[in-house]
Amino acid sequence: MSVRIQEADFDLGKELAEFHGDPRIGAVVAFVGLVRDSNDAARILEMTLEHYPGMTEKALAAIVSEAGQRWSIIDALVIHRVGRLRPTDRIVAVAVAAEHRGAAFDAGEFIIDQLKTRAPFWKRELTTAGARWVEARETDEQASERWQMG
Amino acid sequence: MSVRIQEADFDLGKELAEFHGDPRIGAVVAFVGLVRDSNDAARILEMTLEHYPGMTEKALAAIVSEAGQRWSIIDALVIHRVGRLRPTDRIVAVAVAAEHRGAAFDAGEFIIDQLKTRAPFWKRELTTAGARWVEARETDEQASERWQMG
Amino acid sequence: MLKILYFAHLREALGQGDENLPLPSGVGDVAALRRYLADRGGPWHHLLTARNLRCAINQEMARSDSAIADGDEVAFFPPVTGG
Amino acid sequence: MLKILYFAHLREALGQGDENLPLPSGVGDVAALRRYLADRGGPWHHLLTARNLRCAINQEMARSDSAIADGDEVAFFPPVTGG
Repeated sequence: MSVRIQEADFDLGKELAEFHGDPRIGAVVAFVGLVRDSNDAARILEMTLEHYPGMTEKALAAIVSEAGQRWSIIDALVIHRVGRLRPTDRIVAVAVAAEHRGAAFDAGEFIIDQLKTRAPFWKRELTTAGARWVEARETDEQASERWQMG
Repeated sequence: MSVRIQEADFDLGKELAEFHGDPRIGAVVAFVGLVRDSNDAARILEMTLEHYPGMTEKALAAIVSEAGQRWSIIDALVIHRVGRLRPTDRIVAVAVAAEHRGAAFDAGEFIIDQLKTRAPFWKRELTTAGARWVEARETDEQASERWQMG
Repeated sequence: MLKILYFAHLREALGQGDENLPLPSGVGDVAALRRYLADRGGPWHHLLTARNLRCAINQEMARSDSAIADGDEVAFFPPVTGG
Repeated sequence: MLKILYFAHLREALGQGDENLPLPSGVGDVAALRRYLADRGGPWHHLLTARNLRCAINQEMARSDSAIADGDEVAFFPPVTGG
């Protein structure tokens, strides 16, 4: 299990190589989040990601650990970038390795859903209409909460 | 949308670069299936994947097209290997790019679930107890059918 | 003429992966073709006894009562196990 | 001494990201600390008016009635928006 926060970009193929070679792994599910060029009808020029050093790592480790308790997974990886990003840049990667695909899909979606509501990151967008802090989405809150019923 | 059947291995990072640069994409979900070293209590030494050239490509294209009708996705990719594979080798990759992660997760899981029951591939395992054709799994049939209720 | 294809354990049991066969008289659907081939005896009996045998006509999944016409590509195979 | 941290629009509104503050007398929980800080006036009023303001104590999410003790690291921030 590994959690990283970094300014640098990452290469998903290389990151998944970390899982490679464990012959128990039958399924890997990876999610990559990228900067889109529009949000709520505004054109995005640039985005800045802020985080809470220390707490962010702890929150991510707690989410990954919770996923490991709920599903039979073999390994998991979370990488989240901070600093200045532009449209088409990668923001976050979540990857889960498991024996079977069902657990890998569920745990992967759980981790990114929880990350969106529990990990202290904040996005500030520079749009053609000026700069603004992104507001939390109701849909993210709902996506996170549905796991409480699982 | 692209569907490929090949003997050669693939590099997921490079394959996902196909999506890169489209600023509408906010989420990429990728699934990779790998050869495990055990199945039904037998130790797997090697596996051979057979397919039905022509029909397999058509079946995969139909599944991807169906996913595109059911969810708002921007691009999708399926790569399936054939021939001889060993434990830890990659068998299949499914990747979906979308504006939002919900559609990317759902469409990705739909494609691999449907592939498992509708795309003409057959696995022959060489185990320490001899060679055997893998039998279709009831759980795969169930995973595929649950999408009919979605 | 029909082109007939066999896959996986069926191909192994029959010792061949494909054949060309003039459309037999009286064979109008998948079920009739299966019976016709099984009547060859020996390993061909697999075509009737194999569990959950699937059939495709011109590379589309077919059923027992799907019609077969001259020029068709007909394939028999077990349930799929890829991915 | 408390270490207090502010993030995102709160940090910008207050013009500072962190401060060290001797534990004010009478401040025993998060709600009391918020009121104490807001009483500084001007931009500090954000601590009371900001919608859905969150608080963490020693890097764990806290509630209004969570106890604060000398030596704690207390952070105020808006709902998170990463990923």
